[in-house]
Amino acid sequence: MVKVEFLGPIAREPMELEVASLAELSKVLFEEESIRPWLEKCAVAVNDVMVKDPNHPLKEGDRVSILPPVCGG
Amino acid sequence: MVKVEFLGPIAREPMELEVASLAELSKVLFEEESIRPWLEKCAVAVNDVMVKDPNHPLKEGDRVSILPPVCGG
Amino acid sequence: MSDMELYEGPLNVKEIFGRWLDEEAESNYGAYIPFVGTIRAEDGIEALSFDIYEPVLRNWFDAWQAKAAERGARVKMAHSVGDVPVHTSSYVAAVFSPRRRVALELIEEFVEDFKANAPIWKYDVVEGRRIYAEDRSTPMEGAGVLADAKLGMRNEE
Amino acid sequence: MSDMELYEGPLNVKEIFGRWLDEEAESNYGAYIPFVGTIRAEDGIEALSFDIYEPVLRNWFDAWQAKAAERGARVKMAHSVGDVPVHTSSYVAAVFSPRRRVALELIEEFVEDFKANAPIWKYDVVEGRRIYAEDRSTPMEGAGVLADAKLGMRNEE
Repeated sequence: MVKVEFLGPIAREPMELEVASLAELSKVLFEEESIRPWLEKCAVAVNDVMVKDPNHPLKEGDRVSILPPVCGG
Repeated sequence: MVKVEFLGPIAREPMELEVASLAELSKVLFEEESIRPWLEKCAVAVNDVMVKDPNHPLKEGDRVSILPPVCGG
Repeated sequence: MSDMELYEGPLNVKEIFGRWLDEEAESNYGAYIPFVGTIRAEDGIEALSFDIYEPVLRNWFDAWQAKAAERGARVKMAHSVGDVPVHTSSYVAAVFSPRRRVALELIEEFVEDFKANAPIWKYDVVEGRRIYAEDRSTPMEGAGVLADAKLGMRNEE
Repeated sequence: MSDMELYEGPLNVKEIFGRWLDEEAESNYGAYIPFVGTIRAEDGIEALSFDIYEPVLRNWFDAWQAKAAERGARVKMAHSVGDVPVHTSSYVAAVFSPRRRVALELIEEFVEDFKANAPIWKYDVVEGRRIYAEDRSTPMEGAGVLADAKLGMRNEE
């Protein structure tokens, strides 16, 4: 299982999914109406490390964080 | 009379001179051995306003300050 | 204490500034530049409010500390979590460096990269309600990777 | 008190930082960036020492205040006169601005122009003796005007 958390303003409970890649994950997420509008603007961390490669694999126990647009300071 | 002050590290007492221009002043100063080596690197203020025009006139009562290279901070 | 500090509510800016000064008093740095961010009264807000994802922020900060060390410098930062009323401060970032040039360059890079890539979400607080500051927020580096991943998959179908 | 302060000996950096923060607490500035300059231990010096020509410094500072005001910002500065021991501070410059970009740009311009054009002379203090820091000093804008004046006169002869 892969755990997916939605950070900041995305009002969505965490999900547990059987997915083996970001591609498979994105397929699931793009089907959720409440999440879809965020995805183009979101960055992704896997186990708290930012991931920029769309071919990044996912393995059992990975934690995926979905990070919407930021504004610190 | 024009009063001339030497600031910072230039070890020279103030002078009182009868000069009507920066050109006349510079002629006097370049003849002083202890001052000459400084002059190429010095800026000039007249009555505490920086002067960049070599044709600047001087009048009775003007105070001229000779400012060697700086390093604040 | 670590060089990255998070606090509930507004920062005690004087305490933070003075403590950081004391911490580096014997480090022989010639330049110390803090940046203090204070909540402006505008658009009728009472406060701003912040969410932070600390693990990614810590990784971001540690990478910056390593980058500063390569230039002989050191960075520190403090940020608020939760509500911060107008005219109080939510953010202090600082650079210590032997020389002024590096300090001036790093404080600008540090603050700008923080703004773009620190995992912090800002909300206006109006009549006690939190409203995501969407128009002032920017996608982080690497945003859109899920859309790219989906596209890649489609091409393979 | 004016926004330009001169002190005999080392600066009380915490007092200055905190007082400036308080002075602008209700001014609705979003960014406050102080630059703190501290004397480094190097080349066996005990202290640095400073001469200042205050009237020209005040004119330089007032011109900067007007320039900052055009961009909605405000500058402040404090500097030491006389001896400042190593690991104590001789200089604090600060910018207050509604927004971070202007503050980051101005603090750099302000500190660099100060270094180049503030009428301040620096001396190393070694074994109690003051030695002019000639190699670290730079001619001010307009330096050489007397040589040019002399040349002009010669051409007219």
